Amino acid sequence: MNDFLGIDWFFLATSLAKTLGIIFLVVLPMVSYTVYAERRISALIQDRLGPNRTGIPFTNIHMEGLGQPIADAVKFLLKEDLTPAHVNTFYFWLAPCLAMAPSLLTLSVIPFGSWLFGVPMVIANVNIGILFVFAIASLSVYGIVLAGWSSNSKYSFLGGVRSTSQMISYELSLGLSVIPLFLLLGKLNLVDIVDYQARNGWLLLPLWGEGLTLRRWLLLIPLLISFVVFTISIFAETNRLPFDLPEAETELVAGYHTEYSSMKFALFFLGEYAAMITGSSLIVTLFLGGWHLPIPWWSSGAGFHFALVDGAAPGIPGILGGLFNIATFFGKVAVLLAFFIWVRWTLPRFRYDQLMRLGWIFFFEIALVNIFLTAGILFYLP
Amino acid sequence: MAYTVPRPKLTFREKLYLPAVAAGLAITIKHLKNMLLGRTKVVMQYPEEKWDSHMPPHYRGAPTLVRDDDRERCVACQLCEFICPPRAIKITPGEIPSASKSEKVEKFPLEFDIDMIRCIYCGLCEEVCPEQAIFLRKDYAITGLSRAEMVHNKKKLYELGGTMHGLVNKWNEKK
Amino acid sequence: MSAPQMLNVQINGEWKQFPKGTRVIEACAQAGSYIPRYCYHPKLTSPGNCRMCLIEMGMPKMGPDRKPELGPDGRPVINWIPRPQISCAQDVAEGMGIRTDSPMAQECRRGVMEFLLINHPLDCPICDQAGECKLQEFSVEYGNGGSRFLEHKVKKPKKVAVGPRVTLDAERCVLCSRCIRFMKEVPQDDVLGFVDRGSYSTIAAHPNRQLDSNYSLNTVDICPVGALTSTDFRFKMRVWFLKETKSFCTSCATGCNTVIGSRQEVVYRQTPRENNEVNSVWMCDYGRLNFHYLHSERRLSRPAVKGEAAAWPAAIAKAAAELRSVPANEVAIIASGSMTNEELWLTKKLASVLNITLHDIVPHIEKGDDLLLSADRNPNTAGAKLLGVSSSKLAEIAQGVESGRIRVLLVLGEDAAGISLAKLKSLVTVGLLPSAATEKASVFLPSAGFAEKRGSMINVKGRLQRLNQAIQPPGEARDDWEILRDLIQAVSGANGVYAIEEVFRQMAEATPALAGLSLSKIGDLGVQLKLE
Amino acid sequence: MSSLLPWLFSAIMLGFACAVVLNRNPVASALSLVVSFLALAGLYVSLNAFFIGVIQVLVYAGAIMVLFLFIIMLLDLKAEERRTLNTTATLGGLLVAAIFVCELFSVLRHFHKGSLPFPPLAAGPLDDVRGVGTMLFSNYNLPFQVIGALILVATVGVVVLSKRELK
Repeated sequence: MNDFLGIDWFFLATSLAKTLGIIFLVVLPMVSYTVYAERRISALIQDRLGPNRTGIPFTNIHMEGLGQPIADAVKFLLKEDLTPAHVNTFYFWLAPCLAMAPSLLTLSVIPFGSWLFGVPMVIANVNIGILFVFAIASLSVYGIVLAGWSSNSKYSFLGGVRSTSQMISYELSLGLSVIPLFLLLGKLNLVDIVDYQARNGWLLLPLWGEGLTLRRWLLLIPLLISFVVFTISIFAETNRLPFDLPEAETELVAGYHTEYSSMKFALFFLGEYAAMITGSSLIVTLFLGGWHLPIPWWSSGAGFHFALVDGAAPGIPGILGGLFNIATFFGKVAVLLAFFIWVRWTLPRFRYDQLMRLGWIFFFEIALVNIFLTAGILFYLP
Repeated sequence: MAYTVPRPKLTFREKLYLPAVAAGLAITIKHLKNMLLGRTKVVMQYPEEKWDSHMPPHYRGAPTLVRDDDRERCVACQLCEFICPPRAIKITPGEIPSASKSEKVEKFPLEFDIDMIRCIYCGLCEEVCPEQAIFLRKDYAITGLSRAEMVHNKKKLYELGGTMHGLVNKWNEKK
Repeated sequence: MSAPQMLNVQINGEWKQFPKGTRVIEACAQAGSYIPRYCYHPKLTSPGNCRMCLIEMGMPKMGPDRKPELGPDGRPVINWIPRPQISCAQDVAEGMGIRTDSPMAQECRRGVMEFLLINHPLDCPICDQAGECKLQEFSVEYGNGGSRFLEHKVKKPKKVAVGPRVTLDAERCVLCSRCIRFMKEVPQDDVLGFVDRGSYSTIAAHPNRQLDSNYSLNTVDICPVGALTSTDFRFKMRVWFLKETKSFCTSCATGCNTVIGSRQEVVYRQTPRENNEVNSVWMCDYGRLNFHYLHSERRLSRPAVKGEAAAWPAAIAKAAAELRSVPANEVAIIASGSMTNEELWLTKKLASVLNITLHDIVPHIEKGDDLLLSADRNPNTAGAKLLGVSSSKLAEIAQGVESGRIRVLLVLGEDAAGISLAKLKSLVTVGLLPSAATEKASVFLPSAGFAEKRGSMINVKGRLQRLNQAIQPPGEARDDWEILRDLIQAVSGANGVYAIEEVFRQMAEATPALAGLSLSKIGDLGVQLKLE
Repeated sequence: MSSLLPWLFSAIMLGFACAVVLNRNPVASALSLVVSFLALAGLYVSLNAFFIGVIQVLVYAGAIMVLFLFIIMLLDLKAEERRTLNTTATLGGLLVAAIFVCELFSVLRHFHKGSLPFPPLAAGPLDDVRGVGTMLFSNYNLPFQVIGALILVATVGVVVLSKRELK
């Protein structure tokens, strides 16, 4: 049964379950509630309250506005779907789909947990995981550029063009900033990277395993630089403030999705927040130990050490551990998302030339120098 | 003449920008913290809490017409229509029929419409009115489902305005 | 005629020259210091009873040789009269000195204003004169801020119908007697006068008489306050809202110059405008009130084909088809003497394009008077004659229509003129209001009234005058000249003209009497033509 | 089914390659090319060459074609669609294609089916990153460096050419 028609049915079924589970049970609710969190946190930062009313319909139960994302979704579905005259209809429809798909696709190689029921908690364990992420992420620009172009509107077009150049520019520093990691680890596989961190300390928190050596602490300097450049580039890639030039509303109304309404607009919206989740997941996976959470433990045999929660353990402890690891991963992602939101409501927007200068002259160079720095450290302290 | 705005010379620390960014983040998180702890209280829960009781006496809400004890005060002089900056007021004057009790006033508005979509609540109509017939009351939540509903006609304006005693006694002395 | 003798007069310290016979009040106005007045009116006699125009005056100081003493500047030294003088009943004299703004003159005005306002009801909010009221204006300029009068005000009759078209509010009256003098001097119907004495003195009509002259509404115009108001205009609209369009009256061949007061596409009133070549400053009540038909409920504002509403292009095409459906000698045009020159010119052009020879205007002769109302009630008979539309063939047309020889008739702005239309194959009518002709019309085209269009007309004295557009035609109604232009275009296929200026230019080129003129050159006061 | 995928990807690739040539709209052509590249990447992946496949997407679809599209969108597409067929160029193109097909057949004619067995493909994922890297920096180090220098020269050339007009 497992090998009927030359297909590994168990693999197919678990992959499908993981895919559907991660998209519909985790990512889409997370997107919705990120929007909610965005609104609440922005409100609190600005001494307001934000949506705090929507609860269960037809009752007086408020639930602090937790029903708001559902209400928003219903609203998006019921709004009139406008297609302006003189747009290129086919591409106008294609663009939102292209904007949504890549961010979800990239999630497939990210290990969001250790093991559960003996299944690795990653949809596709690909050797070149990080490259796959970059490849697919680079496709997300098509959605934006097509949206801008097919809308046949100045604002949209300018937004699309800006977005394209911005994303292409920051892909450089994004790609270069992670090279020190690979110099250190010699691997592109994200599962292996997380495993390494679980064993040897997070890349930014080398506290256990081999982390206590001088080499590891020296390497923390380039890794920290990598982390900063990578995080900022993710901000730019996801068009988040202070890099939201493509949709700078004071200049471009709403940028590339000016002409979109209803569910098509919602797809862009979802795509943007999904990209945020993907970006946060990547940061967590690469620098912050992925699904791993060190638990201080004391046992008479080993003395004080950090215990590893093992999802692969047999029986109930394994299942609980696996669930714990998944929760850890998404907890870290949530914290990062909160950071994204926090930054957005703190910093003003860059001017476009400043943005390009920053990308090409500053981060690109820093990432490049960082590679040499890492290579030097690794060469002298092998 | 072109004037070049002098840019301040930045120190290295300032040029790094990161301390400034951190300071900004600290400010915003402080606000967030104070809101969460309930130390900041600037927001009013609108439909439950309202400004009504806090409203100062000079508050400029919706313009309304007021009635004297036995007659409508407005004599359709159309000064408010003239002064109204957004041209929200439209009056059709008419003559009071001879049989009426307030015949001596001679003139009254047949129709008096204020388009509340246009109204900017400036209060010039109240200020210009020689008969003290138009007052800005404290109603501010003017809503309607259609444009037509947002035009307050004479009936609605008197409903909102109510009766006011005293002030103008000039017409009582008329023959 | 020799030039009038010029007299040297000192006004407010400056020496100026005025022709002999100039009134002091006029001389001061020419010198730039307007003197307030109520009773004085340049077209009427001066009784000097309002005392508003009081000034300080002086005559040259005479030396022992009976010659004026000269001061250091070589001008006569003026001997100022210690008491104020009225300036409206006095002509200028050689060496006269006038001070219009001296403390005494100012004090006099303030006092007169206070007296005039003692019994005034202060009901400006309901007074139709508000906004053009001299009492308001001079009170602001010369009066006191408040009243010192503590006693009860005198009550006088209000809302008195002194005539069918004029309402009197005696409380507002300042007893200037302008209306009395007007009725006595201009229409020479001495029907008004003062009754009662002292504080109770009021204007009233003669017992058993009414102010029912055809010129009664001029008293409303000249009344400086809100005492006399037009019953027709009363409480209709505040005057400051009215857009003033200079035009002229089209109710008879005189063509009195008017100002049309309109607001938001509604004409509220017509008032006469000074043109000493035509109407001085007066006009008759008949012409003044003859504009309500523009806003009649019966007004037709949609083109119709056989009584069914139709779109303009279809209606024009249908009308053109009807006009060409029979040989040219079976078609006739009945035009109107109330059409403008431009429209008549295009009518003539339409006739010549279709080779129609039978065209005429309908005469409207009624009883006139020897003042302003002309017996010819067509405002542009002279224009129709000049442009050759009028041809005394009306009887022939009527006979032809009734006998059935003429099968297609185009009626422009007229009724059927008593002609039986039963035998017509088709009838094309252009007009404003329903009539026998519009009811029978195969094609009806709604056109614009006199206040809704531009154009020129020639009055009975051969004066070319210009209509200006005050309001837009209602509904789908269009300018007559555009309708005629479209008809010509539809029957001939040639490109039309696009502006009424262009029509006038073509007409002026083809008509010697109009040579060198254009619509803008006519000006507000018109141009006298030399007609044979 | 896994043997079905290469056929599917090949069909998509060829179909969209034809669409690139046949489309009148340059944007449609460019996007067809992108899809063609993606299918090609799929082919690589189905051969277990993940690295090549991903690089195909990353470089061609993700970067080069975006820039292409970028430029195309600034053009007047209506004028492009109105352009008539250039007969000489079309005939020339067909001729070249025909010659190529002939050459292909002449080569294939000498290839005897089944005479040379392919070495079996590696089972499971290849460590192709390491393989490609080793290959590039050992056997083909010089050509690789030369190409690097060439691209650098090209980049500098572009900057020089585009900046000249600004002076």
